[in-house]
Amino acid sequence: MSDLVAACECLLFVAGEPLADAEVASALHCERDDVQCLMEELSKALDARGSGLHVLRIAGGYQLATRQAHAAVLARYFARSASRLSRAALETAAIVAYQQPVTLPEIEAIRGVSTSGVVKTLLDRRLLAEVGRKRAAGRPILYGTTPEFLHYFGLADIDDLPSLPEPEQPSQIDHAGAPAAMPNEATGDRAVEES
Amino acid sequence: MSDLVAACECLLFVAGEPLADAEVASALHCERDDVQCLMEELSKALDARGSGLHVLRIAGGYQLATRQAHAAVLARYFARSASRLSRAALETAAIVAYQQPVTLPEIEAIRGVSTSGVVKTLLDRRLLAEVGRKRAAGRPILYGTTPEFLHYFGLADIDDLPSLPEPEQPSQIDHAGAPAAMPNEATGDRAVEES
Amino acid sequence: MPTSAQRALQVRLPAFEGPLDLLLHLIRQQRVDIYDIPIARITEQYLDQLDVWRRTDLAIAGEYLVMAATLVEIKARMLLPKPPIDEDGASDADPRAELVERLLEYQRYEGPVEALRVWEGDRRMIYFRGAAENPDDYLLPIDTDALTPLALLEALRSVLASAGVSDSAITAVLPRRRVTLRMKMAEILRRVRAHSEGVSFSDLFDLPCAVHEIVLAFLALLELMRQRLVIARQRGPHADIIVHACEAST
Repeated sequence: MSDLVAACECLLFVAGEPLADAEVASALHCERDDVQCLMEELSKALDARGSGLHVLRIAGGYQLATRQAHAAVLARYFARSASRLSRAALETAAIVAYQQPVTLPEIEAIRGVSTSGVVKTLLDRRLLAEVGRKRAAGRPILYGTTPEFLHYFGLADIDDLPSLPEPEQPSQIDHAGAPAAMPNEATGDRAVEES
Repeated sequence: MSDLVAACECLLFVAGEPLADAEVASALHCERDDVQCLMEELSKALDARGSGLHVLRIAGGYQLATRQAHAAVLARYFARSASRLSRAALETAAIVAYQQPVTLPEIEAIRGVSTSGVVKTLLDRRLLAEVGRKRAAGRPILYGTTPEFLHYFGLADIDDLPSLPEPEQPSQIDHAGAPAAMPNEATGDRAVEES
Repeated sequence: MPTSAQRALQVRLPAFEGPLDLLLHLIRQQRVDIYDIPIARITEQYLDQLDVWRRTDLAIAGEYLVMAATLVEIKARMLLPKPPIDEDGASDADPRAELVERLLEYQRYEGPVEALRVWEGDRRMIYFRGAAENPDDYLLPIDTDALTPLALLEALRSVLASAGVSDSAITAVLPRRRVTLRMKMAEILRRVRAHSEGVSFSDLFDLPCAVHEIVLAFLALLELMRQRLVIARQRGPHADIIVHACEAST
């Protein structure tokens, strides 16, 4: 396997989601037209060694994935690890719990990193669910927590979430000359349009 | 690559955390004693195909990771969010690693400076954890290292830390003033290799 | 009359981790035997160093002053005639003994600290699967029994902290939804920090959106300005407001 092909393998491994030609090319500093060739080489190298992994071409990108043949082994592993959550998943769950309903771009803006794979995992595990569409450009999907989420975290009600402690009672008179009171009608719910 | 080795590769690929012998064995339906052998075979197969990935022994288990050689390509694409530890944090981490369980006053006695802020940072980053209370006046909190500590520094086990050097003897004065070098074998790569 | 050595020290200044670190540095720089420290000379240099810091208006941590007092005391005791060695031959009356012991103990960790630094660097050069979505890939998954409502709160705090939003009080009068405001602050801070040329206020929300989202972004901006995390500039009465990140002080 050439160095570039190996780098390609690393890139797909770390990304965890499909990578488009352009993304691969910009990371490897190679031509976009070379990407397909690199992927074919990687594919051949994996086949030749009887690797458990292969390169999938999906959704306009490339992704490293396990072969079907090993599904049973993985199912056994997942059955045992199902009770655990990754830190990324916990962070995402927390953002949704406190901010719901919330869109994927909003979650990503707060976390500062891509989060679509994590949201998918949480949807698969039924800890999150789609709750509507936001009345905004592109009408992005809004996510919220589920009854399973409450059960999982031992909450009777979503309002039972612990609140951030307020370190000190903010004085009503603000010397720095910053925010005045917020109009009351704006403090409450966010504009959600159920679909 | 045998089927079992390929299954092993898949397992490490999907896990996203270090897998202990027992977890691998139960997913593969094999003996616990066979796991090390399988991992060595997988390691060899990855080397043979010039893969960008290798098997690491880290934080008490096996995990698939990219090789250092590809760091530059990956750094272009994936940012690390946490910054490197300060010297104060490294000092504190080292003292806890060797003296654990240890209290804050004990750490401060060695460092000669107040260390509560540094300990808080290390707790927040989950590199240290509270492990109990000392049976002494005031029952001070005892701190220890976490599995995350091992993962952060790429250690398989806390016993991998080389032993703490004995205090310098009157005869061997270190005029150069350079810190004593650690044994070389401990600084290197922890890829699974030799059988 | 700062000597060139003192100037060199000044440059190195932030690197000292405390009085023991400074003392070890002086001892090495002078190439003296740690078991036979010329206490008068080292004390003088130590005090000179504190003077240099004082003159540059650097706050000196209390520990440095305590050590200064200790050094002066040892120096005074060294001037006294040596007590006769008692019958059981104990000669540990050297006033420097305790200090030397502390220096030696501190010095033992220099090797391990260096090793940790190297390992940290090596480890940052390897990546694990999914690192794209979980950049702190050393953090391990959490078991069910630890997944409590408090764990959610902790996770939320760590997200906010990594975006640069602290726990400090918020002055905006928002009876509820203070969390929402903090998250908006985190979002704005991340965006602003990613753009050195600043971000236009109107880019902080995607139009069309509800009026209260604009209000929220505005309140978050005011709060960030109050906490001096960002500054906003407006060239004219109706010009666009450009938001810049302040130099991170943390």
